[in-house]
Amino acid sequence: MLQILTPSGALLTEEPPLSLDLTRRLYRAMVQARVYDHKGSALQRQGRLATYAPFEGQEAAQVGSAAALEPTDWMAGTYRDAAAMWMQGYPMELLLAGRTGDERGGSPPVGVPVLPPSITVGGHMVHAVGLAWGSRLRGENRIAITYFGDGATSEGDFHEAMNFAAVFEVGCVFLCQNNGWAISLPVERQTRSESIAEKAIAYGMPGVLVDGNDVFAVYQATAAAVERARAGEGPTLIEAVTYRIGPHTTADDPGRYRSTDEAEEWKRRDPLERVRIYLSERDEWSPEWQEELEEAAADEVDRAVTAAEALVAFDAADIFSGMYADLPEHLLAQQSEAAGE
Amino acid sequence: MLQILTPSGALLTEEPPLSLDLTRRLYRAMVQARVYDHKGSALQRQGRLATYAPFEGQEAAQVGSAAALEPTDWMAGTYRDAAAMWMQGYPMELLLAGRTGDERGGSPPVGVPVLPPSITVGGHMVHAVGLAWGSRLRGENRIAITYFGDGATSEGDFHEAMNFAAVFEVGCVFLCQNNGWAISLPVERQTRSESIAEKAIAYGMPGVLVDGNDVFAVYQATAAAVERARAGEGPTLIEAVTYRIGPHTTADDPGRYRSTDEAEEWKRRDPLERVRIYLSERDEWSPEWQEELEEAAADEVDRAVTAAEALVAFDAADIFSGMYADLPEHLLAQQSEAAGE
Amino acid sequence: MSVLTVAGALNQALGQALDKYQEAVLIGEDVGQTGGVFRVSDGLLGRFGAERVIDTPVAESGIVGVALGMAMAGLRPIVEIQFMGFSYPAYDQIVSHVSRIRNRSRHRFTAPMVIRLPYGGGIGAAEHHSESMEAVYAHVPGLKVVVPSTPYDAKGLLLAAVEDPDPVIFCEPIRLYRAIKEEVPEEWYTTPLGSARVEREGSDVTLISWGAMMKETREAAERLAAGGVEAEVIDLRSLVPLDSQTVFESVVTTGRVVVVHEAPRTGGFGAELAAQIQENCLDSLLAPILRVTGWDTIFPLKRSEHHYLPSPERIVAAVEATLEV
Amino acid sequence: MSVLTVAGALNQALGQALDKYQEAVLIGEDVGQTGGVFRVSDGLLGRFGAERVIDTPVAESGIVGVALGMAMAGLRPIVEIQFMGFSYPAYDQIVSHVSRIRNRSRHRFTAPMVIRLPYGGGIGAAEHHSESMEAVYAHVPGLKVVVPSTPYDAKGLLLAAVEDPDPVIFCEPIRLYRAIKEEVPEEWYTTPLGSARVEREGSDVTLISWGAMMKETREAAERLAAGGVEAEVIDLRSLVPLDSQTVFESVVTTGRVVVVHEAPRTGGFGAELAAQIQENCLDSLLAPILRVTGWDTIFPLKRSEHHYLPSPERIVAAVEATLEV
Ligand SMILES: Cc1ncc(C[n+]2csc(CCOP(=O)(O)OP(=O)(O)O)c2C)c(N)n1
Ligand SMILES: Cc1ncc(C[n+]2csc(CCOP(=O)(O)OP(=O)(O)O)c2C)c(N)n1
Ligand SMILES: [Mg+2]
Ligand SMILES: [Mg+2]
Repeated sequence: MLQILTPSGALLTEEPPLSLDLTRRLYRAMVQARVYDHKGSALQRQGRLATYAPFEGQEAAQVGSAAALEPTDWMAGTYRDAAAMWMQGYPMELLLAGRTGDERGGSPPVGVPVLPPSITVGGHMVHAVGLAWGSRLRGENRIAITYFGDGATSEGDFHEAMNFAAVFEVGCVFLCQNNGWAISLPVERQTRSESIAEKAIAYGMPGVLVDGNDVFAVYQATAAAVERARAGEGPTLIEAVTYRIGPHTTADDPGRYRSTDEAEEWKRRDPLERVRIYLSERDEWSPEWQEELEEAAADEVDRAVTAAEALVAFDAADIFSGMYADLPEHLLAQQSEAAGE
Repeated sequence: MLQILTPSGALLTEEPPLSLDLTRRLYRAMVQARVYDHKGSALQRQGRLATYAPFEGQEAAQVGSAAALEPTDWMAGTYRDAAAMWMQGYPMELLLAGRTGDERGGSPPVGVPVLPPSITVGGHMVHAVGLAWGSRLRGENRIAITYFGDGATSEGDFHEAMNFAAVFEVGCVFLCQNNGWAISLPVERQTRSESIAEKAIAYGMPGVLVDGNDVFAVYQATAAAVERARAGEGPTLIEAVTYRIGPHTTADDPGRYRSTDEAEEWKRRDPLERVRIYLSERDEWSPEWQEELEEAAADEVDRAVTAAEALVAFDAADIFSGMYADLPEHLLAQQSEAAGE
Repeated sequence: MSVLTVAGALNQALGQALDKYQEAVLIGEDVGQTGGVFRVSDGLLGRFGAERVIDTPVAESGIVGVALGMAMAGLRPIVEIQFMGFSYPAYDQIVSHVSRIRNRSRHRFTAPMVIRLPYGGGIGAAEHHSESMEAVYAHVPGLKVVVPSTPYDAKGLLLAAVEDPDPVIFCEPIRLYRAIKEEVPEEWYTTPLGSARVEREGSDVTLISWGAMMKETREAAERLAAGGVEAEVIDLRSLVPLDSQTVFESVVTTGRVVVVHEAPRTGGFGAELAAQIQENCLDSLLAPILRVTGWDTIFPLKRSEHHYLPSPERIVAAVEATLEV
Repeated sequence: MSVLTVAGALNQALGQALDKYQEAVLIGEDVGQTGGVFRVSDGLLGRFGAERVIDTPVAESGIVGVALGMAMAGLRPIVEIQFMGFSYPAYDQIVSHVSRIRNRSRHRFTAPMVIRLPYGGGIGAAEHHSESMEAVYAHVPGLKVVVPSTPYDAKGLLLAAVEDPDPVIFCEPIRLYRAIKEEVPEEWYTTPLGSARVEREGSDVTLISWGAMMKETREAAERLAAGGVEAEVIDLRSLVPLDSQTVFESVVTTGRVVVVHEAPRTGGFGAELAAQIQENCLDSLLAPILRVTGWDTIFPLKRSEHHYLPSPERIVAAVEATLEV
């Protein structure tokens, strides 16, 4: 398992893979993610968001991997991948709008190469393969990354996506956040393979196992996979080993299936803390800076929440208007009927 | 790749894995298969069978593996697995009846633990897993074997079947006949894995690569997998490397996608010939015996064809009567309507 | 007798089915340890153990296909797919194999299994969690399709489905899981598949619905009664087999029909009802049969659900339209 | 102009589509090297190369899902699934993603793609090779569903489907691939999706059908004419969008309707037609709308196909029944 920065902040390589500057930027992004995540659960409790899927503990896996992309690279992630998505340009307010139950949350601005979060488990990986392949056929220099969980590896579509990507040497990076659980099923009962990374062998594809809580390791592994993809050498599977500290969603009660010890144990491998120590030891972190970051992060989330909540609710006609480029007659008639005309 | 008997009939182990007696029986079964197969294509040309899927070249893979089973073990194979199926008790006349386009071909006698041949690619492997698992829950000492092709390994259902079997340690043997082709797609473009056997790693399952034209090797590998399954130690994937000498079906024209050289090359690795040499060198084969076998085989096929063709065609009411245990009213009404009542 | 919700009645029925049939198993994602995302199988893992209450990997096609294999081996699997919207990955197994193995093998192998599909909207869920696609199962020969709307029927229909020798698609209205309570007998009883229930008698118009939409239909009937219009309300309970007789008998008396369903209109099961009614009762029809349905759109997210779901108002308006003819 | 079969017209259309749209690709099992199991894409690999005519592994969900990704990246994929019966493994991709990506992203990502499904029985094929399940696609909001029955329309509708900015399920009647020939213009032309074709005028009864069943319907109309009954014959060509207007106009004149389809009766698209016709033309109906359809059974194997497929005799008998009312 690739590890570069230990939980106690020690560097295992001679040279760090990232400049201090970039390290600070990624740390900032992880703080942003942590603040967003806590706020998400809080807003759900207040009834302002529908069910929310927390990702505390997975910040490094998302931030480290997304940081290795070019701005035009495609991304297809899940309901739990907010940080990766906004790093690739998906506006935070749209992610929140989606969670308030507004379709406009699925519509990033033109130029943002990120699909709306996948709600079905497993179905979006084939799309990422098609996006990268399609761009290659168009002569564009774009690769794709797709995020998914340990549970998703059991779906048939995972298999078909991996196989297509390998057979056609598609520039697609498969980034599995193995967070230990798929709702109540632990990964040991999801699969008997030694690791998820090892599943790559079945497709003749490189598989890389990384400490998913080590932003350096995740960045380095992803950068290598992205380079390989961009060079036309085909796909890579990366397994980022991490842990879902919170419940599956705000509707879930982890007490039914796991002990709190487990989460406590994983909190000692926190992805933020090790970077904090690393920066701090190099005089690049201070309590004041931390406060500054947290405040800025909270402001950003507040701004996004305000923007999301400012969206005027759809009227009845709007639920029709996204259905086709041109509404056929029967839908126009239903639209009038719905609008009470 | 496990090989015990070379194409020229040389034994690579000190002791043969099978007695001479059993070897003679398996040779007889392979002759039966070859005769059946040629007859199948001929009957189709005469318009007496619907499309027929030849399996010349794959006799050892089917006969060697089926020989390793107990009579109560479950079997779920495909349209190309006639020899395996009748070895496990499926009456030859029913396989032929199916090919004449008669539903009764799908209905083996009670006690024959063989599903009707799967026509969809990939869908039946999960059934084999369920059969073995179900029997285990019922306390029966039965395992299952499922036959499928190289093409089927690309379907999502292959993945799900393998994963379920591994996770729940189901006594299921996955026997892939890699015959080089899925209609017009060569196996090199079906997958990028080094072998199909290697795909087992993705499920934490043993994977075994055998010379599929070597009946000794196939028998030995299957016997080991069956033993493992029966001992409750879980599933095994076996890749039997072989070749489809004929067309995909009688409707197919292989000239469109492969050279005849390839088939000629494979004919030199014929599964029957090497056993013939082996037996002959031990004075267990003679031209007279060969003639006897071929005649008996032809008689058996003729008998089966006669029986299949003797089935009186369904009348209209019969196409309803297989639908439910008790036909609901709307079907009874339709049945009368169809019968012109 | 105890007073139970739909979820409670289903839980009791599942327990009794596992009790009575040693060969019954419950299989699905998160059905064991957590008791299912809707807690419908709460407590069953503890009572029956992990051999019979099986938490599976996330693979719907595998779940259904493996359960079919179990059924052919002599078990009586009860499958839970977490939401109807996640049954589509299993559509091939259901349509190509579950519904066909009996006919394919001329009764030699059968599929005595139940596939439970929580369905329908109105709980502000994410996309794919609010599907009402019962029609794409009702069109498949070899299946039965059942939809309870009350705690009493939920138990009776589920036990009948478990007893049934053929595969049953069992649609559970999510919105009603805990919305209503009623007395449910402790003992084993079955509600026959293929018998509709006339929930309310009336002679002015026939309202036909099933599942979650029974609530709105019932409410509409009450409002109509307040205005002096007596609606007969039929809860189909089972789409396949369909109790056409009960429907026709009502239509012959009322001459006016409104069908209510949550599914999109085009090709919804309401079309089948209209087709059968006009074929059998044309002379009795005083007005066209109207359909009050979900629109031919994707089921909207939380903020717009109310624009989609048929409301008592829409039902009343449709009835008034048929009365004007 | 050349005289072409349906297969020939489709082949020409595919070639022209790949010619005109640099972003068009053809993707499926055996579509390249062999030209497809029905040879509909014969010669296209040679003309357009393996980058644009793509032979895939055996994985229908993957084919459709990857094609959707390509579509979102700006391509215009034309997918071939070998037989409609093998589209069910891709049902989830079609229903959950292809049909929805436009609405999910409010037009930001779209699926301008065609999914070609050879369908229908009558060629003595094995199980799963004779499906007519167009209704399970017609019920899915966001899709269009098209079924040509002649060489001319096959080309025109396919080119319209390729031009269409939304996903089109394109059902190709296997039995008619080589059964009829007619003159087909060389140049690019489109037949608008959502316009039915009145193939024969008549005032006594309206016969409505589509795809393969047009052959039997046409034959029935001829036999009826011989007996002095003038049937108006409508080829729907497109189920979604549906040209209801053309249907209603005919029904208003004839007052009698027989719908013919090969799919099972319950929940088939004939039900939707009956529902719409009675809703809009009840006063004009002189007799119940009858449906002549496949039975609610599995499509039988070769020896029994004739028991299942609607025949001209059954259509004529239904017409006679409506005339007796
Ligand atoms: C096709 C499908 N099946 C089931 C579900 C219900 N479901 C939502 S999340 C989830 C678990 C996914 O686990 P994993 O892939 O590990 O991702 P994580 O939630 O841990 O991030 C399940 C079963 C779904 N959304 N889609
Ligand atoms: C689900 C499905 N997709 C496609 C087909 C059409 N088809 C029939 S056989 C075949 C190739 C299968 O190849 P393989 O698994 O290698 O088996 P083989 O025919 O070589 O024995 C295909 C694509 C099918 N029957 N079922
Ligand atoms: Mg997980
Ligand atoms: Mg093969």
